[in-house]
Amino acid sequence: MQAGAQWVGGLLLLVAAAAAPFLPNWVVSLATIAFANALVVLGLVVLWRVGLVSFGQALYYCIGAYAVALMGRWIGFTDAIALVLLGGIVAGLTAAGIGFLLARYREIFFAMLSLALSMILYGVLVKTESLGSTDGFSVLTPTFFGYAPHGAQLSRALYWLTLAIDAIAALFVGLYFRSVAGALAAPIRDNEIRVEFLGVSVTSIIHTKVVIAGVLGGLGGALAAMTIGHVDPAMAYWTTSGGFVFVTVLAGSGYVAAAFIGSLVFEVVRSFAVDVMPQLWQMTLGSVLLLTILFLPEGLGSLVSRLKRRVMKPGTAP
Amino acid sequence: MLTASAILTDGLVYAAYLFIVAVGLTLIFGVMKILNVTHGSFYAFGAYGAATAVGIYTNGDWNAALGFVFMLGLAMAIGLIMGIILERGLLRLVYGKDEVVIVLVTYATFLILEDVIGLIWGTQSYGAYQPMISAGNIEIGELVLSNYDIVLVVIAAAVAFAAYWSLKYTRYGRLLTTVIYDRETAAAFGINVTLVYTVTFLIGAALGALGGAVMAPKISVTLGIGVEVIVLAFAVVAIGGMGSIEGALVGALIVGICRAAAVHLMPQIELFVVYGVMALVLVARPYGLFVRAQPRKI
Amino acid sequence: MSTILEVRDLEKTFGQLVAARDINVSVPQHQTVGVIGANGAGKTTFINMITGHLSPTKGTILFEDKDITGKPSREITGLGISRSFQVAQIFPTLTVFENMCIAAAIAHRKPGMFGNIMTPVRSAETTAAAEAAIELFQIGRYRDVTANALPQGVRKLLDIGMAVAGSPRLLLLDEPTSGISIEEKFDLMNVVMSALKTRKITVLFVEHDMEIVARFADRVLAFYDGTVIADGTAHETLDNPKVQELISGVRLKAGAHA
Amino acid sequence: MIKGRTASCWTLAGLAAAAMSLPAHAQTPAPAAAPVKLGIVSFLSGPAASPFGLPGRNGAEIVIEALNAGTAPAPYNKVGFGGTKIEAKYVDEAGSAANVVTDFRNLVQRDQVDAVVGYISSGNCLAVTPVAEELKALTVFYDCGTPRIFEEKARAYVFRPSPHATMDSVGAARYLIAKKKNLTSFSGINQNYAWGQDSWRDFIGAMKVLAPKAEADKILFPKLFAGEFGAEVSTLLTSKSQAVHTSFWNGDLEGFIYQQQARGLDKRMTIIATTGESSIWRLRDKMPDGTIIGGRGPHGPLAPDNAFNKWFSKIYTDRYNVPPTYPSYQMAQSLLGLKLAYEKAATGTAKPTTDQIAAAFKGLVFTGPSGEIKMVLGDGHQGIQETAYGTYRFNKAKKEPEIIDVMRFPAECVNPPPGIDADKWIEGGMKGAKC
Repeated sequence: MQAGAQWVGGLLLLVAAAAAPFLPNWVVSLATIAFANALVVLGLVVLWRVGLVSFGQALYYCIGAYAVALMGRWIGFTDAIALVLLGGIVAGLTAAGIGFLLARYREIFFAMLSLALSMILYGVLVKTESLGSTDGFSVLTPTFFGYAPHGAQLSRALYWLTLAIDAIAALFVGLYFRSVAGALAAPIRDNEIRVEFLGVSVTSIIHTKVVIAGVLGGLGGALAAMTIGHVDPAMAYWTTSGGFVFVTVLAGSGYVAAAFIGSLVFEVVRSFAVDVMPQLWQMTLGSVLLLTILFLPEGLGSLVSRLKRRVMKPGTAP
Repeated sequence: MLTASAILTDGLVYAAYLFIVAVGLTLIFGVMKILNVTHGSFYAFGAYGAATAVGIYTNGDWNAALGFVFMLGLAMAIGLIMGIILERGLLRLVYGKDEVVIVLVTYATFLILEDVIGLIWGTQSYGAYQPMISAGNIEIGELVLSNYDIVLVVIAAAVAFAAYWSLKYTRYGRLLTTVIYDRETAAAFGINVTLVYTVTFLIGAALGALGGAVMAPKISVTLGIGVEVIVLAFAVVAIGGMGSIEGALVGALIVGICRAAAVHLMPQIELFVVYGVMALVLVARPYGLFVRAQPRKI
Repeated sequence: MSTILEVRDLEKTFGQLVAARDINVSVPQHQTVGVIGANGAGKTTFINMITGHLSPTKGTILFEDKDITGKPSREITGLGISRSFQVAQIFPTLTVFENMCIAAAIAHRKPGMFGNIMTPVRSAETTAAAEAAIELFQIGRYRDVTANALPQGVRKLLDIGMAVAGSPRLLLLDEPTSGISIEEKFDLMNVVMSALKTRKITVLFVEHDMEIVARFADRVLAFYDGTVIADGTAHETLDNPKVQELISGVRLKAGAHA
Repeated sequence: MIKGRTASCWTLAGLAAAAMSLPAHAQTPAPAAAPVKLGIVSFLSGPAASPFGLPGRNGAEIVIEALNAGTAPAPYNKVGFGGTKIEAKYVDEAGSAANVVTDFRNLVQRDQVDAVVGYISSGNCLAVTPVAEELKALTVFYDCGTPRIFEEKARAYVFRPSPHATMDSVGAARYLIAKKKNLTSFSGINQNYAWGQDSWRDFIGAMKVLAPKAEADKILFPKLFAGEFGAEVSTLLTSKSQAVHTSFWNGDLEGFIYQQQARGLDKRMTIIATTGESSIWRLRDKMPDGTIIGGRGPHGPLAPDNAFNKWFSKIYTDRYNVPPTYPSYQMAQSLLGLKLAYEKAATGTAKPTTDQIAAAFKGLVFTGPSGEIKMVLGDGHQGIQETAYGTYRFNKAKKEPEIIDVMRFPAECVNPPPGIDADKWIEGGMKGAKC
């Protein structure tokens, strides 16, 4: 069953990848940003399963993005794959460091402290006039092992790179969810004491989750930076984090794939809301979020479970 | 010496502003365990309502004091109406869900209300400066203080005192304290928790609107003023301890004085003061200054 | 019979309050020890110190001749001491089987820093262990019921079953029959004790019901005011006049059910 | 928990299919008489909407309407662009850089606009520029101020007729020194973000060159949208400065003006508000008399008395009941410049290509409601124009704001010459300035 799901997921990924040359450029870019952001959302899903919500996930997103941009600015390094990995590593190391602090916090306090940390980074970047303060600065055009595509080719190359990173991330997170550490998410949320008395350090499990989410955030930020071609401190602002949490709720924590679908849906909805109702797009997004919470409390992913239940028990109302 | 007294007065004025903005937030959190992002909307609606009220009374050539009271009254009435619609119409549906999910419900509501402001008042900004300008100023040595700022401090003190007194000496206040302390027990003792929730949310909403109203004369009432206030109020409440009224007061004083000191002595760090203080306090005391960690029972 | 647990001069104070003092106990392997005493007599404090939930103010605890005083609970669990709880500590949103799987998977973790990540939660090994535990504690008919919907007795069994999943050599049961109706108490204890016998686990259990203590304990420790006032076979302790005066209250013919 | 991923994957498949079917209509070739499509981007929500975004949008609306009706004064009297009517699409600039770039791509690739005119935030301009170049999409920035856009790299498809922000600070310094000959000390209060930091850097740099003896006393950088400036006003009250420079805008500017007025700061020192012009119609008698007012160029009351200004100011005031402020003027001159370039590039009735329009725009010299604009910087992509500063006075008889003592500074006096970065020009003593 699970192996089957992986096969289908892989196949689908190939379809999405193969479709790129036939999609118009703006769809490719939109999907690339959505799928890059989805990595951050996937990290939030990892945390959410244990009952933690970070209102400061933009911290890692911004670190990943700035790592990429600064490598270009300081030493002119542009290899996309190395840069993405670098973004993930730098963000992961940051998460490993502040994880010692964060892993002790729960509930709203976890959210607040992570928010404060990301806002401090925002403040530092705003203060750094040599990096353009709030204006930010541009990211050098990425290359792929010396191959330097332009225009539509570049968009497609970044799209494929994002899909590849997504696939690897989804695979690893899937494996992680099936490991003891991953499966302990609900138990820790339910009853930390029991987990401790079963012989597991809750703090270190949460620390690991913070690091995983941090790495994913950094990867997402690095890919987004290359896709957008520009970085600025607003990437660390709390509203950016709020947007990621928004997509996490939209997606739900039940399925790995939901993070990617949720992110794509969000990007499409936002883009059309801005297009159709330029003065009411916040209201549109707010309503979507509200309706999701009220009628799809488990997120888009739960549509699948409902569907499955219906398929398995034909004739019974859900 | 001049600087020291300036820091103190500026800090006090800023703290008054922060306290009025944060007290409603912390009250709602204390009783209902809801981190209410919509608080920013209450603030904004209060400010817009106040601006409308100021427009009415300046056109009608009212007495300034009467006009000021009318301004506060109208803003708080708006807060109450919004509060009852939200609590009865929406929050009721999500009680019992995860704390964080409720935060997101209020976040979604906040997004919607941002555009509602545009629909009601348009996108232009409003000035409501008359109460502040007509209040005049006094000179103390070299410092010039606005009388309106003094009024602001008095209002903050009055709110603090009223909160303290009513929690301690009124029947409803003691009910609230019981609910804050232990919700299940309170319900078991026959306290109507549902009613307590509604009343609390209304008071919180009115206080949020009051914050917007008293600030309206000092600022330009324009789109997006709510966003700034939310995070600031969160920081104050997190420092003092979520749900603690005295915590909000102390948190506001700490942030107010620190910020004023930064502006006078080291303007380059002003940007970090609030979040820096917040992070430091949270590191030392994860639950804020006035809330103790509850030991886990087995 | 070698000694599995050795407690010397154990003391715990909370500020002015003395919760436990001068506790000296030595438990040989495969013994079943009952612990009695009124509320606040120090029984749970005693268990909490052995399992690392509380750190003693004074004294030493040796487990299999190793000093475990003040170690965190998860380390002590790793060394071979498990416990159950007065209020069953289970994962309410998971099914009985999933609860058991978690416990079994933790027990079967691969060694090393990344053991938690490198071990899958469902492997042939862990599911087999979980199924075996479910069978051992006779809760098979609740296998797929979500834990928060379980009857009280099954919760207790699940709680103890999870504690046993880690193959401990010493198990501490904190009031295993609290909250259970009188009719069910003996059935529950029968299941638990026979399971523990099968696994050859040394047991220390806190109990208020003297009939249960008399029926299942090889040896009984009586706690009063933070310390052990009587220690001996069930007969000896329960017949001790001090114990009868201070703890059991009503005179009870020891061994009535033996 | 991982169960059921299969089905969720199908949803993804459905979405991908939907995405593929979307662009079908966008790719159909445009009919011959298709209108000229313009994307107009400015803030329609958030704090920048009221002072900049909406005046800019309104300016675009009224100018496009007049152009389509062919009622603008010559040489702008051809209908639309070269006889083809204009169809405008308005987009909100709010959101992250990622959002702004996505929306830009959507305009260019999905909606197939012929040109994009817009952007207020310098950060957004910087983010959009490389994308515009990559997509070869003609883009005209109308308000954003950072000089970096054309200094970092030569651009092919990006234009900005309105001068960059250096002019505002240099003009402010020149006016201040002309009016206060024995200035010994000045202070500054600017928002702590790129615009505020850049404005202050240029201003203090220009002051060092023009009045080396004057000292900068208090240098304040409150948080953007802080709203409460009590401590800042106190700090300034304790200073002996004769003037305070601010690049605050809208909410912060108005809040600062109210709060300082309640404590009489303007009685002690002159306020120089470089964007003050955009707020005078709301502040009215609350803007202190004697405040030095700038409007990011000769716009609004500072605009020259030419036929274009009379026309523009009239149609705008008639429609919106308030006079246009500088963002409206900037939008108007951006659109008029684009129109001239388009018509210059057009041969016959066929639509000119983007490259042809860009070639025609390069180095263009034209006159709009705010006077003459010369596209001479950034290899002909960045305009310069004269600027003006004046002193505010509320005319109590007419109940109207007035700007008196207006001084005009020629374009070459307040803008760097071609080929040198604005920063370096100021640091190097503003050599080559022709005043």
